[in-house]
Amino acid sequence: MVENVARLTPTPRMTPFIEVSGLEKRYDTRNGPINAIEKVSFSVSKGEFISIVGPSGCGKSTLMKMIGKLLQPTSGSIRFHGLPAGADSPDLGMVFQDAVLLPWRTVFQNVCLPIEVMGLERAKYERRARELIELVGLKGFENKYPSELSGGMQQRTSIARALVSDPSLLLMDEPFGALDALTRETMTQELQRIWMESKKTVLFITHSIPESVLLSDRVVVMSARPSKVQEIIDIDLPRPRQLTDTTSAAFGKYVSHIRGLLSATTEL
Amino acid sequence: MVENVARLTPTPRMTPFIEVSGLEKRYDTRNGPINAIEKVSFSVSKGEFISIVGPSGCGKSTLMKMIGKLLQPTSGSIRFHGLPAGADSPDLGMVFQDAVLLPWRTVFQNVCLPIEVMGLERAKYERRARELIELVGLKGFENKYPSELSGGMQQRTSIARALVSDPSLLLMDEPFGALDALTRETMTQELQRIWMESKKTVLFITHSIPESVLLSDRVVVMSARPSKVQEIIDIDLPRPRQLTDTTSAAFGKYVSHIRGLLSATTEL
Amino acid sequence: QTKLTVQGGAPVPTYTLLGLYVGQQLGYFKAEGIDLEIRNTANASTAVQLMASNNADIALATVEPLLLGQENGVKAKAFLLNHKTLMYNIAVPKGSNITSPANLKGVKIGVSNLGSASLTVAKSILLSAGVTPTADTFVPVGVGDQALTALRSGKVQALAMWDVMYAAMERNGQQFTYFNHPTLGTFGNLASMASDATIATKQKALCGYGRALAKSSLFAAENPEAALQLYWDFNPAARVPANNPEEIKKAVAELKYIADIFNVGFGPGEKYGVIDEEKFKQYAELLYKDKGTPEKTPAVSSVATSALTACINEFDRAAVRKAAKEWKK
Amino acid sequence: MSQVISATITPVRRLPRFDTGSVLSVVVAVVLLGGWEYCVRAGVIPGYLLPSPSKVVMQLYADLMHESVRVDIYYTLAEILLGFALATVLGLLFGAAIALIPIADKILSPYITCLQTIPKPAIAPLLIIWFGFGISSKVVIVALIAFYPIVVNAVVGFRGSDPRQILLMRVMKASRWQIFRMVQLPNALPYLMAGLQIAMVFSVIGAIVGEFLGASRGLGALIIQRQAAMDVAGVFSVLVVLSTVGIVLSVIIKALSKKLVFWGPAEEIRGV
Amino acid sequence: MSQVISATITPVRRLPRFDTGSVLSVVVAVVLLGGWEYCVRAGVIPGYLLPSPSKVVMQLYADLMHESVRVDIYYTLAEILLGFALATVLGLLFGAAIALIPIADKILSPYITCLQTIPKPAIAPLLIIWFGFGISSKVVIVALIAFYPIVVNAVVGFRGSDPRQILLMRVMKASRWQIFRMVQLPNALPYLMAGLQIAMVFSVIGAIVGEFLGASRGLGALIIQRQAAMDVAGVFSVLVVLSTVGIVLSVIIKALSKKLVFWGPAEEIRGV
Ligand SMILES: Nc1ncnc2c1ncn2[C@@H]1O[C@H](COP(=O)(O)OP(=O)(O)OP(=O)(O)O)[C@@H](O)[C@H]1O
Ligand SMILES: Nc1ncnc2c1ncn2[C@@H]1O[C@H](COP(=O)(O)OP(=O)(O)OP(=O)(O)O)[C@@H](O)[C@H]1O
Ligand SMILES: [Mg+2]
Ligand SMILES: [Mg+2]
Repeated sequence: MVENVARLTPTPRMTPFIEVSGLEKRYDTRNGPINAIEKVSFSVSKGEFISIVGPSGCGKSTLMKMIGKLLQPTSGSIRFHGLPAGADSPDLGMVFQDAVLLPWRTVFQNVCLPIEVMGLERAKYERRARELIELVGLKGFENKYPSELSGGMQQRTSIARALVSDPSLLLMDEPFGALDALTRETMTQELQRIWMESKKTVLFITHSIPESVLLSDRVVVMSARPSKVQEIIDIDLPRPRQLTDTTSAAFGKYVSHIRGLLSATTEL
Repeated sequence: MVENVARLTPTPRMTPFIEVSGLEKRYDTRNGPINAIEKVSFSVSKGEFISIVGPSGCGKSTLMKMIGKLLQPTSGSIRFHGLPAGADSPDLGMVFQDAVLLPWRTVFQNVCLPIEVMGLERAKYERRARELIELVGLKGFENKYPSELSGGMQQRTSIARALVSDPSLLLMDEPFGALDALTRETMTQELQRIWMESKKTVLFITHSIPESVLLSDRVVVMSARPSKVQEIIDIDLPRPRQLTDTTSAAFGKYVSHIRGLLSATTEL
Repeated sequence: QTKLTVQGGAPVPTYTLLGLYVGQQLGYFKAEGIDLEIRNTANASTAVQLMASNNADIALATVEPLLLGQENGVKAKAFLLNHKTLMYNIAVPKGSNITSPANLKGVKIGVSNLGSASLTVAKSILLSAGVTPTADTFVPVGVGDQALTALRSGKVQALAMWDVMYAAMERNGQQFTYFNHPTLGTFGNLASMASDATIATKQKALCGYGRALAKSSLFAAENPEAALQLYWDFNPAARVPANNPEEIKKAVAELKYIADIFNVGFGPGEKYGVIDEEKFKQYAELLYKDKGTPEKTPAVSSVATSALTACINEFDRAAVRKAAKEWKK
Repeated sequence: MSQVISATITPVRRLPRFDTGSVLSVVVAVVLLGGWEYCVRAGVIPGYLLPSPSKVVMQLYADLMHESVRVDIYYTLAEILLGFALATVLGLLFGAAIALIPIADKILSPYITCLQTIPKPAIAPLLIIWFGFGISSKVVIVALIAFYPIVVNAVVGFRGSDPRQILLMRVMKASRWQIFRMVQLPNALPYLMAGLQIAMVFSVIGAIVGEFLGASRGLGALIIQRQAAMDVAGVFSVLVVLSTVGIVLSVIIKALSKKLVFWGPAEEIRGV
Repeated sequence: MSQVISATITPVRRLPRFDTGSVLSVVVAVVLLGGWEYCVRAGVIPGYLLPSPSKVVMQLYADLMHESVRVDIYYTLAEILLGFALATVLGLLFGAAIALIPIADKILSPYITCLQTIPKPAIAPLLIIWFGFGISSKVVIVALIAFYPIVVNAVVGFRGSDPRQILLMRVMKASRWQIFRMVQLPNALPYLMAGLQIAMVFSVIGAIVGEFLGASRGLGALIIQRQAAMDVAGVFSVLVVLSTVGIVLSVIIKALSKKLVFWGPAEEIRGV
């Protein structure tokens, strides 16, 4: 299929899957409006892995919510192409910036929420849920409630939940923000594996520039609020990428280019 | 004063300010207890900057809450030495893992909360509040409510709040977790400056190993749950430390040593 | 068996409906071919409303709502007066220095509420004694112990209530001197009423109802102790406080007082339940005058009928007296 | 095979003139009243049971023109407001005590429930002896009835704060009172306002119950008088006044609630 | 100049035998009852106003031995429970409608307030004609009174969900009903349970009010009869029964609430 090719030859210029054009978002607050997003246009091909980086408060979460149809743009449009007739938007998995777990459900029940809501086949998807819980390192915590979890454990639960329904579009808002170095490495590698195996389209917000380079076909760099797209960088590195690749010169060049765009000098 | 010397010669073996000994914490949950902390002992000198790193869910937040007297240990003790008679614990500033803002207060009002609660001198500390809001990059957002802020902006508000009362003990639980590279660099540098200027004792939880090395006198590395102290590493690097120092060989040695302890191979 | 529902004008079973309970227990209604259902409701107005709208066949209540409801289209008539006297009068504690209605000038009089017809009657008593009531003459004090409290605490010096209420207070040791209405004092304002439609279609049943009620009233007058037992059998809740001899003695005294009120028209040559049209007219005039619309006073013929008096009296009084005498538990 | 989310800024706000909600409300009201009028006129329901709306309106007009009825309205309104105020103060005090002092919960809760379940008419003599025949006994009855919803909601509200916010306050060594005032009180506001709304409406009933026990003034006394006189239109006219009082007062509470709980979550969703 | 936070595991749990709260409760009760008994015996309060507790207890014992009183208790209890159940169902339905359908709010709210402010005795004939004389009209009156607290709390509760949780559901393209059932209903539970607790206690009053409008059975009827007979001890005996019913029912609701809202925030703080 075309998507498989996309993975080997990054940034294919096919008919776009998601087309964001002239998107603007203004929030009306008690004391005046906030222009979160000034004018943003870009497009995403089917099966692409796109990272979004940008300063805190530049509108990344806002953009993702609009793509997930959770928020109405002030102007501009978001188009989905190539969807089967009748579907109102692609099937979606989303990791919010904060975990957003239902406190009356255990870890397992939270992960299984999409199965219940979407009416998926129980036996098959519950097996998948257990696998994912193990993958995110929460084996043994299936029956704990969110208030009994650490911050990172909550975030991992929400990652498992986003993946359980095997969605074709995955929106992830700083999914690995609260994870330690080792867990983060593992999760990054697993995400890459899952993406490569299942032809998902992924939009991935992160503050870690190496992470964005490691995972993405393209990195969208946004400028400070009211934000625009500053640059879109094709990451022309072979797949699958290993953690050891991060020390390569080519990798370093991408990282320092993006870092420069964000005026950062190091990676803490 | 002794503390100033401490900054130039790291890990001074003076009479400890905080002494954690044989600390254990077991949470009782609906389905059985969770042993969060097995046995932790270490001590902190006055004016020291200590980082705590460890895998997600190993009990870092739990430890910090116990030191902040917000949680009762199951066994073991936490002693504070050298406090003025009558004081029940040192004056404290705390950044929680999640921002914990009061939704009915604006950014400014949230930052000023400790001033009100502690009955500090209005004029002086409100000026300080405004300075801190500017420092964390929230100028112009003073009158916004928490629900009108991005995730990173909420976290920055809570950092300003922890600093406003100029506390002598600062407990920070992943304060920079939701910040982009540039903001994170700035905040790190500012925190170092504030610490050096004001002789605070700082306990700092982070998932970023370079960050812990850059900031700390000592780094406490915790093992996975039920956790113990795996190793305490003296960071013997001159102060003040610059971002450019992170590229030095000495710095790199510390980073990869800690990384090795946590079995991580890279820093994403 | 004809089904008849009678709507009492009190929220719970009370002595006011004594005749119904006694007749029910003795099978008098059954003997007339009547399957009687006794219901309670908050007050006389509601009872009349339910009866007039044919949600009950008979209302056994005071006649004021019947008279005043004519304006609103109530089409019903009293066909049987159950009471010996006008139940409303003024009472002062025995030994009070108020010895005649003329002494009531400036006295505060407790009424159950300002809507009670006892107020209208009391006003009329005062006026006929030459006392003009003022705005604060009548004080709403509720009923029962609440009213007694008001009297004993000196909040009011007299009460304008009704017989059953006084009986309860007397039982509790309060003795009264009563001032009756000079002209209407002997008008029994508790009546059995039915809608015009019911009167037209169920005449036979109404006659039977009247006869049974007459027989029970006579029975109660002849043997109050038996009536009390029958009432307790019907309504065990009423017996509860009376589980010691002292209480029982008081209860018998109270019932004697009540039974006497219903002992109307059983003298030689008298007829039970006769409707005195002249008094009826005067009472209606009194009410409408007090309301401020005397011109709307309904004609007696539209609120009362004597058509059933004859058939109601067709029973053997001696047999009832004999049964009362010989009654055994 | 393609679908769009888009929007353009619409500078002109939709005029409220054709607000469907309001229009529908009016339609429903007209249909209800019309049906009622018809039923009465056609004799489906006799006039002495249910007066026709037109008759009620005429009576209402006459009543409002009548000095004495206006005094009754003020009188009852005074009872409602004073009793409600008393209930609010006591309800908040007891609610806070029960929520925050574990021993107070154990000791007070049964008495409060007990007090609440006692039908006021049953203890009318005591109430009258203690509080007199005038307005004060009615105010007490209103307060007794309105108290409970406030206490219950206050207890749940005060207890329902986010524990992290309380930890935050403890870090600053906040006093018990500061924690209460700065965290628990604002957090409890949605509950408190709901409690006040329930209490407000029950205050209206409470005032009438109080007057039923014996009053020479007020709408409750008026109802009894008119009911005894079989003046159904008169009774309904008073009911309309009462309902209007209740609706107006509860709308005020609702508006106040919206103003006070301005940070509520509902807004964000609405924008979505 | 040094201070310690420490703890050791205490394997033996403190026995509840010397629970200060319970002991204090009993002490308070004894003092109250003793004082009351003294006041009555010493003639501070006349016996025809307030019977002495000992007399009430004796009467209570006699009552409970009495078949007919036990039937009255069952009768009133049935009214309370049926009316409460009806109010719960209707309250949740209307609450959900008002909270979730903006038009329903506008159209229904005024009628609900209006219904609530009408004193039931004023429309007694209509209630009786529509719902009959038996238990059903009492059940309706209980439901009418208990309905309001449930609706108000349900509306606030259903509206109060974390908007992020609703966004989460929308991501999964959850239906309106799924969002309601899986997010809004559990979130509203603390409100609903508070509403039910208020409603439960008002149900007790409601049953008595209903019986006051006309009943030959039930505790309300018994109160009126005894009041008319000026049997104060008898009245108080019924009040004790009523209060006990109220307290037991509200304790049940509280326990249920604790069980249902198990994830509540209160627990975490207690551990602190
Ligand atoms: N609900 C809201 N109401 C008003 N303003 C909002 C709201 N949500 C976000 N904003 C504003 O929109 C801007 C962008 O917010 P957004 O959350 O999209 O930023 P972000 O890029 O995700 O930042 P971060 O990296 O800190 O999470 C911010 O300035 C914020 O103040
Ligand atoms: N309130 C609680 N009740 C029960 N268990 C808890 C509670 N809080 C934390 N735990 C458990 O204690 C352990 C340590 O949690 P803690 O939050 O201290 O971890 P952490 O090191 O801060 O992790 P992270 O880096 O993910 O924030 C976890 O296994 C967690 O499940
Ligand atoms: Mg964000
Ligand atoms: Mg943590």
